[in-house]
Amino acid sequence: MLQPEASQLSGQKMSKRDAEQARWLHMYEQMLKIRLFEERVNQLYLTAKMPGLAHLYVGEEAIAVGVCEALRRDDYITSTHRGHGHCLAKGASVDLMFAELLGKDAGYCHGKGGSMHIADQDTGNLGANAIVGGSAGIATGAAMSSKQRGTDQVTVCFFGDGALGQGVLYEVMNMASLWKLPVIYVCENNLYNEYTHYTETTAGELGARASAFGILTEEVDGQNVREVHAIATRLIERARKGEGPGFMLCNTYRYHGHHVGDIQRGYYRSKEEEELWKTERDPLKLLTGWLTEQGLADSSIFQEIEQRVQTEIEAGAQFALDAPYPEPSEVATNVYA
Amino acid sequence: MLQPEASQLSGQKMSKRDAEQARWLHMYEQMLKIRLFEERVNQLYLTAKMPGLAHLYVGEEAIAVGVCEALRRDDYITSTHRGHGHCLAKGASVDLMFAELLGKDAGYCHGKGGSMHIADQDTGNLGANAIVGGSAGIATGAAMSSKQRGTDQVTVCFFGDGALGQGVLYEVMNMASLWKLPVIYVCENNLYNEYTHYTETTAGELGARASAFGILTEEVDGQNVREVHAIATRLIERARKGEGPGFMLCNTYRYHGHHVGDIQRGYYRSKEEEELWKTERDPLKLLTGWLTEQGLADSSIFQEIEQRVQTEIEAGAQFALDAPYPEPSEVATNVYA
Amino acid sequence: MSMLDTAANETRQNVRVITLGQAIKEALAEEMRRDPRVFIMGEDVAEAGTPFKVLSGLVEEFGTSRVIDSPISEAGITGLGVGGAMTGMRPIIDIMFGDFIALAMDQIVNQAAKVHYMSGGKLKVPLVIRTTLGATRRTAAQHSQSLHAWVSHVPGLKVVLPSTPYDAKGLLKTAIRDENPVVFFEDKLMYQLKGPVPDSDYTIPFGVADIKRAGTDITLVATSSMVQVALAAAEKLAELGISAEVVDPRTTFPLDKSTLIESAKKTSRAIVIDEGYERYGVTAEIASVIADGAFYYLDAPVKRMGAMDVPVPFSPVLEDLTVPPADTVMEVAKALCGRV
Amino acid sequence: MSMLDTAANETRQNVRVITLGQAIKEALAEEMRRDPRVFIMGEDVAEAGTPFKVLSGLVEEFGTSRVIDSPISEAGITGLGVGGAMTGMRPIIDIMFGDFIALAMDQIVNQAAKVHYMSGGKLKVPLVIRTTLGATRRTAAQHSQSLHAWVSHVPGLKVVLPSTPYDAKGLLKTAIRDENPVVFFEDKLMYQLKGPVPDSDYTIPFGVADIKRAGTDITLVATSSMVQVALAAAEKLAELGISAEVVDPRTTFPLDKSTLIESAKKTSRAIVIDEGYERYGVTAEIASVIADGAFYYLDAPVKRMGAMDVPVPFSPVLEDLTVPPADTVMEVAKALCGRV
Ligand SMILES: Cc1ncc(C[n+]2csc(CCOP(=O)(O)OP(=O)(O)O)c2C)c(N)n1
Ligand SMILES: Cc1ncc(C[n+]2csc(CCOP(=O)(O)OP(=O)(O)O)c2C)c(N)n1
Ligand SMILES: [Mg+2]
Ligand SMILES: [Mg+2]
Repeated sequence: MLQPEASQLSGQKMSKRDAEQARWLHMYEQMLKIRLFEERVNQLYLTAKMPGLAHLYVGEEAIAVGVCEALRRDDYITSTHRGHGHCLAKGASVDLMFAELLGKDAGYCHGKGGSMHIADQDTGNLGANAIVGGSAGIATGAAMSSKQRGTDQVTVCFFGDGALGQGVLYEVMNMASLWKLPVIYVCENNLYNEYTHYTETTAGELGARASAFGILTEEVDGQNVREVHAIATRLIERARKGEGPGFMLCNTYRYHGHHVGDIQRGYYRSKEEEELWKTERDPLKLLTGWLTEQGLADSSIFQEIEQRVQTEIEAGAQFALDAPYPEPSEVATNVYA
Repeated sequence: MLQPEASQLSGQKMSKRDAEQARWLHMYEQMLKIRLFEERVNQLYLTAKMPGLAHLYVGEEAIAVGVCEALRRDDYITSTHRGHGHCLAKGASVDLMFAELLGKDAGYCHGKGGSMHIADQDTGNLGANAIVGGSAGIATGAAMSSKQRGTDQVTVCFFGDGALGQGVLYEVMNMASLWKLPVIYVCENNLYNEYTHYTETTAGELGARASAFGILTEEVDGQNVREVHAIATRLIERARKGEGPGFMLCNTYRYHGHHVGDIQRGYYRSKEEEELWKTERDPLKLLTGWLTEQGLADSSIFQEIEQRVQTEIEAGAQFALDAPYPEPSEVATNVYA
Repeated sequence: MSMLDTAANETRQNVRVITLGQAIKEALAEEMRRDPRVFIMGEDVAEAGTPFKVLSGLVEEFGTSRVIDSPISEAGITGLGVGGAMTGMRPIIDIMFGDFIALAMDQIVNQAAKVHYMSGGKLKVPLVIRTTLGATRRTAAQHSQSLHAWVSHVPGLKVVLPSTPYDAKGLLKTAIRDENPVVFFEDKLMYQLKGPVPDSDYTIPFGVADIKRAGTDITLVATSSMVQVALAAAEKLAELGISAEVVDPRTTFPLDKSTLIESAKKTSRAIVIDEGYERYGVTAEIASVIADGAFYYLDAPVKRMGAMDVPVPFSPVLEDLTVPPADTVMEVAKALCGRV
Repeated sequence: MSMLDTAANETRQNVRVITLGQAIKEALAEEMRRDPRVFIMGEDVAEAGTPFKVLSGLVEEFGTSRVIDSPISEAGITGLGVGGAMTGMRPIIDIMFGDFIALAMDQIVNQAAKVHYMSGGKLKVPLVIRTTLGATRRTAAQHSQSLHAWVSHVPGLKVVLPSTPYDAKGLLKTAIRDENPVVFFEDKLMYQLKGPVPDSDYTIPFGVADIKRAGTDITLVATSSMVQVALAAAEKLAELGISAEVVDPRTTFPLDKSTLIESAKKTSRAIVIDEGYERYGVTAEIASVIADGAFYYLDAPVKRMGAMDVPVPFSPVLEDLTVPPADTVMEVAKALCGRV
């Protein structure tokens, strides 16, 4: 969804060029926010300030942002164990997310969910899910519900290449296609299921697994936010019109380990491979490069944005670090509604 | 596998034409055996001699026979709730099957399994399964086991169109393709999942669901035993050579209700549809027609076969009716090996 | 008919004798009329009305948009139910045979049961899963299990086991109006059981056991299909001068511990009867609750009678041995009461 | 070290102190060397050696044809395991987190557990499913459950819960050599627990409880992760002059009822401690077995201490409240012994 300032702009009679500029700068800011948020999470882990582990989204920012910017605030998403990027892209605020990651009462789930279970009704985030493929049913059910309630909301289901191993995904894609449900399946193929290359676990054509069910399927460069956004917009508006589900196969890469503790990666992937993606295929670099090329922005603008985001991240982290833990009595609340 | 008399024939230097004749007459006899067995089961139900229900295979005989005649005795099959045809086609004997259906101790499973759970190690039948799609894992695991043990056995997994709704099928097809396992998935599309037409439950192209995983997929006229046998032979020998799994989408029809108690079928399918299949697409008629046309057989031969089979069926049913029930103490045996 | 039941007064009027299956259908129809968010999804639920014919007629009144035939995808339809419940609908998912919940356990336990808690109370899952239990229908090991112990074990779920047409209607309405995931088990053989049911609207609160027969000498705690068995045993015991009290918890969670314990304190003897496998089953929880709560009042150990710990065999002569019959319950009760 | 253990004598020699994780790996390696039919399949079991690193090194010795990385398909790989076991192999299926057995329950319960019985004894399923249990690792509600009660409930399955490196090696070897499906639960936090383990070949029979500490005043029955908690509590109780006996059933099925009952008869008091959800959990079965079998010897009701009946919360301050600590066990024991 567009942020306030941007929507104002588009409200006024602004030149197409200004609108373009505003839109892509906003997406740049969103991607950078995810990048810096995750780097800060990693610090919190390394300094033993965060309980447990976290699965960082660094490198994949263009997918969450390109897709979520094509959604309305009242549209739904479901997310994964690698969910921070999806939450932020759908509009979650940095401070409440940090608070959740630290198990504080101020967090989105009062500290009960943590990194793998952040949910935020207000922005239509039905929750991250720690069961691989576990949210496919929820997302498809939410899409069915929008249709039943007569709204034109669309639901996006984010998942990784590993989720293609889970049978329930095929069960629900079948129903989504049968009943033309407004759901978009976004597969983030970052090449690995944990520590195993997807080619060792995934036979045949990935995209064919969705098109077999009669679902409109597109393969996408997941590092190019403009391509992601364009294709997402098309599939989402099509679904909104009742023309059925879509599937986006996004090729991408995670820069860090499977989780923050996965430091020694040599046995499953090479430094060269990591370097190649970081230098040649970085979603932020690709966007800044294009914006500069087009004369839509220059380094001063990027610096200004970076400072704004940096400040927000630092304030959010500090807020979370200072926030109190939940009361012990909270352990027994919210078991039943 | 070929029956004794037939294999003797093929043992001798017999003319190609005689071999053809022997082969197709044997398949006719096998199909007729299934047909008459099932009609007798229906009688046993109608005369309240059989406990519970049974799902009759009448109309689909060409698939079980065409496929199983392409298998060796030591090859494996897994079957479904509609499994009598598969068991007989793989070589099960009529008397022990009737005994199992009546819950007698002489039955294949000492009466503990019944109609939906007949298994017969000696003929490589790993068991009928009352969970739709429930044997897909077992079949694929048996194929993996053959490969691990270094045998060249092939496993055939029979299931209905309804099983395409079960996620586990996609999970195991993925592994079968990844590891080139010698398994053939045989989907018997008889147009209905119980009382619902498959088009109401199954989106997209059925065959594409298997080819998406890189599995060689063939659509087959399930009423034409010669076509079923030809395609099955090709896929099975290919799998035996280690060239990977196959998928056969067989179009067929069940003449009776979903189970013996399903008498009023008007609300889900028409008398006309039933009549059309029985008159135009009957697998037995199609084969006898062709044999006659080719001058490979005439009505006297068919009558002779029919009498032989009729006698076998009647003797088998009588054997089962006279056989004793298991001892009460049997209830607690075989829980653990 | 507990005084706690709502509309207990009106229900005094217009009471018909109908089957448990009809009571289920009536509850569904009334709730679907009352609340447009309620819908049913499952295999062969529409024109077929399920293989048990319990839903016959509903699709004619509510149409295929509210009585939805699904593919054979237990995990998938349960997942759709969870997502629908989280976003404003009140789905009722029909799982034909209780044995098939094994296919949907991740959706039921890791998703439905935990969403409310994991979200810190922000999201909720008002979902009903209707399924079945019970053996002796000659359908063998994969169509005869009573697996309610599994879901009773899991925080976040509520579990209902009606034993009469009256309870079935009132409890199902409560389940549909509950804000949490509820698993509702129906005994396949009891669908034809007849009993008095008001045609008016009433609900029965969860966590309130019902004394199906009052007695003083021994407590028979029985669930679902075993309530009729316990009542039959109580009848036989009466002939021997032993007064048995039959208590039906009606919900395994929430569990009405105090009523169970009070009855056992009064009679000082108890047997717990349930059709699930005995080992690590529902009888273990209830027996240990009573043995603890009534410890200083018990004259004999609490006995448990569940299904025999074997896969359910097909052969009738074997299958009938796996479920406790009234005679055996009577014998055990006699022995507990020191009669031989 | 029970006298029943095979090779109990040799095991007197060459005893090293190693971790439970190392003991597991040693058992697997020895069995794979002994029997070419044994293989391991699961997610990231090969080069990664599982996220817990328990299998590190096995693929180097046995190769990728016997230590097989699978897709993320818990139901599928379990199904393959069942089919392999039925046709001459002895598969060991690795289910990373116990919470994920929810995805494979149909394969475990409707297939693996029933094949032998349904086939009238003709087919068998020598399958081992290795999985984990235990909370307090800050991994929240979907990665912290202890769901062994589910499988303990099901006839046809055997269920193992090792609590020491010695038991882990001996019990895992027994599981691999068993002709039936066995579900083997490992506590994730105990992988680093150290203890004496013979480097020789030995097995520990199923259904034989082990007295981890002898005592006279109260019996603490504890499983898996809770054995260390019970031992710590016993230590504290000793300081108060209360002699606690710690009994570890080691397998929930087969269950060594007589050892549990005899201990309770001797001490006349018992507490059952298990990390599964308390409600309808393992503590219920064991408590009711003792309350029944030792009825006339008990001076106090049998108490149960399981995990709190809530989804496991992420926040450390909350999560730590959900599992019984030694101090609480000690307090409950003190109260049972009439000390306040
Ligand atoms: C059902 C299930 N099986 C296994 C796991 C353990 N696990 C967590 S993340 C992961 C890999 C997921 O890979 P992918 O879907 O590609 O997502 P990515 O981590 O690459 O973003 C696995 C196996 C799990 N959480 N859920
Ligand atoms: C997992 C599961 N869900 C539901 C059922 C109930 N059921 C038995 S047969 C059947 C229909 C199967 O249709 P199909 O696979 O096409 O086989 P057919 O009966 O047509 O041969 C259903 C839904 C079942 N046995 N297993
Ligand atoms: Mg990945
Ligand atoms: Mg069919």
